[in-house]
Amino acid sequence: MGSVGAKEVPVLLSPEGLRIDGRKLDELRPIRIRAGPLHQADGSAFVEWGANKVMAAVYGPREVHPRHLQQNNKAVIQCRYNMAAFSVDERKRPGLDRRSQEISKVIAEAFESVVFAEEYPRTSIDVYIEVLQANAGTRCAGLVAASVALADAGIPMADLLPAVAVGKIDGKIALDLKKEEDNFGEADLPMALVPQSGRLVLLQMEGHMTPEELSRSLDLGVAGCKVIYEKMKQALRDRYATTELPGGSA
Amino acid sequence: MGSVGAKEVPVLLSPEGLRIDGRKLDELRPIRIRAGPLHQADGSAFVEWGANKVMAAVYGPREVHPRHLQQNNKAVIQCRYNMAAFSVDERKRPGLDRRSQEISKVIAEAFESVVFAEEYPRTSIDVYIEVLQANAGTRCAGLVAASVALADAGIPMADLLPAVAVGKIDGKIALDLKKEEDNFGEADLPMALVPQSGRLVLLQMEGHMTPEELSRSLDLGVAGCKVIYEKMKQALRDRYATTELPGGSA
Amino acid sequence: MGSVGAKEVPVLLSPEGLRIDGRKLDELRPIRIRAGPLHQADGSAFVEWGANKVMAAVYGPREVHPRHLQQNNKAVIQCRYNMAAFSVDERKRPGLDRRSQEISKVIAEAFESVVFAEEYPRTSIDVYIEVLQANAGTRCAGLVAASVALADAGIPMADLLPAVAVGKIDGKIALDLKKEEDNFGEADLPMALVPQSGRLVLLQMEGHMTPEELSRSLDLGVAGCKVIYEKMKQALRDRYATTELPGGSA
Amino acid sequence: MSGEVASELRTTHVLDLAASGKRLDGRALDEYRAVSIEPGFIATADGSALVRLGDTVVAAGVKLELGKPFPDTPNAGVLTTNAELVPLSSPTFEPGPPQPGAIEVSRVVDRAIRAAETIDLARLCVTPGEKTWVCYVDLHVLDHSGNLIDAAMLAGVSALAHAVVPAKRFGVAEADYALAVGHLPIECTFVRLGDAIVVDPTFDEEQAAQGRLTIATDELGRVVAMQKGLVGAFSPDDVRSMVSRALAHGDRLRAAARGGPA
Amino acid sequence: MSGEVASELRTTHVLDLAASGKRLDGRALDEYRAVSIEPGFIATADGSALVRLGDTVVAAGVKLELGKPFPDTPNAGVLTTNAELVPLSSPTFEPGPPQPGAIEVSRVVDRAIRAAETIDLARLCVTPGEKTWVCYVDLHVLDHSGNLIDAAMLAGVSALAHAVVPAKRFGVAEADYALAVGHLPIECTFVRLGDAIVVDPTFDEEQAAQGRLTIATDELGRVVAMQKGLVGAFSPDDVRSMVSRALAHGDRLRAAARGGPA
Amino acid sequence: MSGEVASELRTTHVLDLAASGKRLDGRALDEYRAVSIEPGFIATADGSALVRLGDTVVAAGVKLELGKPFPDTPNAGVLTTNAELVPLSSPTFEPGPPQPGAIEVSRVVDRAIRAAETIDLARLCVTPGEKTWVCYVDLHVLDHSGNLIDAAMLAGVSALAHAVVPAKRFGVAEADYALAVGHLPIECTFVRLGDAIVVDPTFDEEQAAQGRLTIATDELGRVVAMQKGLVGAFSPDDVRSMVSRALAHGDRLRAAARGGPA
Repeated sequence: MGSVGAKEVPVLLSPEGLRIDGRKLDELRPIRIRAGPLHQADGSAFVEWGANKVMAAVYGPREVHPRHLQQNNKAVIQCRYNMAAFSVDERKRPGLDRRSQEISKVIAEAFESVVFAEEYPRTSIDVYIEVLQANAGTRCAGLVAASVALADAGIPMADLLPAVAVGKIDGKIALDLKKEEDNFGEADLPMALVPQSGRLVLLQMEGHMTPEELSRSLDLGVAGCKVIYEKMKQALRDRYATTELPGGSA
Repeated sequence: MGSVGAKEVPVLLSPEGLRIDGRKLDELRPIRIRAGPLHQADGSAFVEWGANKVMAAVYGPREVHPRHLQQNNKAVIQCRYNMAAFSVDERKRPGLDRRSQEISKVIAEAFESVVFAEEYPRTSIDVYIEVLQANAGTRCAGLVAASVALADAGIPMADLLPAVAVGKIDGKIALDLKKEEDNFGEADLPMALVPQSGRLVLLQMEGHMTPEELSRSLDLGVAGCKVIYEKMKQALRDRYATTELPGGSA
Repeated sequence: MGSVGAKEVPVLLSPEGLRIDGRKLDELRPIRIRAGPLHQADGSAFVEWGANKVMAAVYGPREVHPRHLQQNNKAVIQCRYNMAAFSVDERKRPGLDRRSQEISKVIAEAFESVVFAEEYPRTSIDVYIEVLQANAGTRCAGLVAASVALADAGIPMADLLPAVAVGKIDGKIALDLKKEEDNFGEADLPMALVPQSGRLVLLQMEGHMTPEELSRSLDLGVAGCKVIYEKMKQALRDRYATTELPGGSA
Repeated sequence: MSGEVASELRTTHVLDLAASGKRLDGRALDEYRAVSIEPGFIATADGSALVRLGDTVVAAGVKLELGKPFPDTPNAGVLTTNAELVPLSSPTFEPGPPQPGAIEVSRVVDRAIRAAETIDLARLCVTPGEKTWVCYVDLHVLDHSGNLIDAAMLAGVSALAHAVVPAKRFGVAEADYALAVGHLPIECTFVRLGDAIVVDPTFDEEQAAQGRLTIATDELGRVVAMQKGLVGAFSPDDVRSMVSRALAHGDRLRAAARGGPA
Repeated sequence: MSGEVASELRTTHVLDLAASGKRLDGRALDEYRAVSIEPGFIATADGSALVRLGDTVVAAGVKLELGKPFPDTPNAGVLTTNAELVPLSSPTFEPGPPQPGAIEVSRVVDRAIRAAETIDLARLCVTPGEKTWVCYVDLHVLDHSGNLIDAAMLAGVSALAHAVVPAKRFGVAEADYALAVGHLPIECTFVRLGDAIVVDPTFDEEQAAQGRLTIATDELGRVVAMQKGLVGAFSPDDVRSMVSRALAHGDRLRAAARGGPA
Repeated sequence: MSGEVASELRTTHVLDLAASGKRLDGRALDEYRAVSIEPGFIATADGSALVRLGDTVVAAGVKLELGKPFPDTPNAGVLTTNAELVPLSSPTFEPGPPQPGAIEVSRVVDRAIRAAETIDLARLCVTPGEKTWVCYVDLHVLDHSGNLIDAAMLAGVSALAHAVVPAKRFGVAEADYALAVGHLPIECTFVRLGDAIVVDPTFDEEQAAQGRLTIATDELGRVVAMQKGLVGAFSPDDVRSMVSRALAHGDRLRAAARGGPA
């Protein structure tokens, strides 16, 4: 969303209706997903999505730490979304700021909605997301990475969780905003879908949209999630063919 | 106490011996006490005292948190005196500063002196005081509110704890200072009384007083506490007639 | 090591090869060690070494706090090296900075290498070092003080741990740098020795040395440690003749 | 009966009721609790309000102070929203640094205020790059009986709508003046209880909920912020339906926040 | 024998002794422990003292640095008092952020210094609104054998009474000069043990105490600060009696802090 | 089989192998794992590298920002090294403030960069006493399979060797330019396994180790930093022997960090 008093707003849509990187309104940025790049984690995934680079790892089911969070009838799912100091233009102070804590919370709640947590009472399933390079849409990239990492760790889930943000630029609804579109656009609406039920487990929005625009945004996002879903499944299939490290052939 | 280098000292006593708000030296500010305004707490009270607004709540006896504070032979009494960011002229950073921590400590010790804690071993009785609007005397208003909240929660105690501050302005001993009197006065002496024993369980002082002035201050404060004691008992009697919310008819 | 852009470098070695305080290159500063100056601690020692004043205390074996650090097969050794706010020229903010945390870690590891920790499973041996006045070499002074305090507390150890730093000033290897030598010298190499085995349990270095200089530094440091070792043993022997407080006859 | 068992029984009861279109407190599924707003409750604040939403009570205080603009927005004022879920207000809150729940409340309210452009940040600037008003919106929860976000939002916009810029006290104008406020966003929160979706949940309904959705709308009929919370899921059609319901509730509540009758 | 049982037996013993006018260490009820003060103990401080009160040991260091005055007191210097109850000094202290006990010690000492106007803050100001001396009084407890407040107060005022303003080093004067100090406040602490009220409690007496009262007096015979602590209560007459005792002890201890014999 | 027992068996196995000159992964005692360095991995950083040391992965990012020099070094730039041992990278790391292990990595790397004078801090100064470049070296551990210090050092110097000063973006020059780097320090870490001393330990070897020594050397063949860690001891002769081995490994690794083949 446009910061008041910030630099001049760039042209976000060409006369031909193309975006600053040449995409059409309903076009995703290129996405590459690799499952299992890390050796210490029980499951992991690396996602390059446009100019985002996001690593996720899963540990567990394991002992709950701190102990008083332990639940007798199910596993607790703890999520930590963190941005590396060098992942953004102006260096970010290390540690979780309020934004990261909010995102960690909604991502944890999204996964609690699909993980079969009652199969592992008194344990913790820890989901870690590290944003190494950020260019709008990192929470969705993090969800996608963490979802593949959970599957890589063998955690039973109702479904994978594809995620994407829909936004509004120059008055048009557009899929998968990149940084300049996010900074100078009029709305941003990230969502995560359970493909088999068609329901959303993460949904946030900021900006302004008419109810009709919002309705179309939901449809566009759901369609985008389905494309990403296929890439996630392919990454898990490829897992058994390659164990390359992140950036190996990037 | 006067801050060095601060603004000019106002006239605190008129030629007729009246204070800036027209009170006599031994006169209290108006006090309204309501017992039980909150629904979640086990006991609560709201005190409007001059321009102070203070809410208190009590939870417990309940599990001790953190666990290692648990005592085998009695309840622990934990107190948290906190000022809302908007309760003072210059916005206060949220969270407990050193002053709040000291006040929390002396208030907790005051209540430990009258609560029959040995009746509830291995539990915690948690006393929370929130200052919403401050105008000198908030620790005494907090004690009064917390004391009524403890009674409202049904916690057995030897007695209620009325409290008031005595001060010195223009060389005279005066009851219940308001903000300007506190800022530009020569001494401040808050106390809390156990009416049935005539003993003090909270006593602090800052400024300068001769031993004779201090002696008179103790007597004046004890007399003030007795007036407040009656208002506290009345508030508890009224509890069963009304369950109105704070500010309801303010 | 010289700070870039700092004040002018003083002359550290006279034409006769003497140092700013008149010492020869292989000469230690005066050292006084007193065992057992404190009453609350299970063991304690006070070391005045040149212009350093360092107090150490040992508590334990006792309950482990926080509990989750407890080990079933041995005592944990926890070390806290702390500098008093007034111990350095520019007032230090109270609390452990990163340097103090690193030093606490390497000192704890040094003592873990000699204490017979398996004799006290499920307990903690807590080593506290307070630097009251600092003048280069405080980690070595702290190690010496803590080592005597451990012996004073009756903790079984393979050996005492004498420690000293070797440095390089004006291109020469020198024993036991004082502050100006440390600030404007070319290298600093603190070490702690197990005299009976001739092995080092603490070794750090910063600056630049050729391998040959480093080799000579190790020999010089080991020789220095042996001198200090004798003073440590003497302090423990004197323990039974005096129980004076720190600074008592300083 | 342990607290855990009692809580499970209550959850079952809440869900059973909802299945037959009923609620514990007798409300209809799309009925909001009674709202009362007391502006000016805090005399030490530059703007304030005490909001009661059923048994939920939130105090909001606005403070304006002079400070420096951010380097990257030299012509804009600064807005800071903070929510304190103090342990006085609920047995479930603990003392200590802000918990994720408190952070979520403050961020969701903050987003709505920014997106609705309630405050024209450019007008807060006194000297570009040098001096600006910093506007603090502090939300202090006193009684947590459910639906904190809506109550906090109402308290926040009411406090802003009645705030006075202390320009005289800070020596930058001859007289204080009312803070200019634009659109007032209103949050409207729903939870799923089985197949039912109910508005303005109580604490017990939140405990039983299978998903929560908060929708902020402005007086132009636009959606300005959303936040899904808790474990659970909503279909796009669920969302569309809640958006229309949120718009209706928003109009009524906005009038109350501006000063009219709720 | 567990630590808890041992501690209870000791408490009973302390109370029994007090009932017959006796104390564990043989002192009379109104007898202070031996005090020794070593000024200048810390060469890196601008003023310092090591104080021993029986087995209790506290080091104080004063540091003076240039800084900015507070906006609301542009003509005044800044005084900051801080107490560190480091875990080296007692088995009951834990590492970590300052505990309430440490905060209480620093605040009670600080209040007495301010109320007695030991330091004329106006004289610390170098350029109004711009530059002032900031005076740090750091109290470092080394051995906690009871009555920390009195020991810390003595260490603090002794360090101040011997402090030198490093004006030359900071380039604001040709030469350093002694810090001007006015009245020296002295704290005197009592605890109730049954019906007896004893002065200068040891650690064991504090554990057994049924109330603690600290009274700070200055050399004009005025009370400048008080602090009741611990569980327990005092009658107004108790307080009056302790005030006269505190004045007597104060005179003797103040001479020691100034540099005379204790 | 509990984790503790498995770990003990692995330790025994590692030590048995070492006694016969062998290692779990088949390396010789003085053999370093394969190293790969990918400079420019992070486009948002001014300099960056992804380093793989066997299965250990560390990302480093260099950021340059304008700031104020320290008062006591008005002509010098500022260098800040920070290591994040995030819980993603190892089951043994916990969320929260930096642990001693992370602090040790950052301080040891920082010391080597300073002692080797990799960056000429004087050249970072823009206006003495006013404005200087602040150089942040952030080390982000992604996979902790042993020997973090060496991997972090390699990532850090590679990122520095490829860093660009964003002078145009910050408006202090017409164009960006490459950061000038001098000597590149290389850390080389050894652990004792019984009588054997092995280079570049894996995680399992670190668990089994009886002492660790890290030696940083520069291209002039000098030792610029050392750090002994873990429980265990080394004789002076052990140290001398490791120094020569570290010099040899350093030459090879330095070429890789500069951009040549590892």
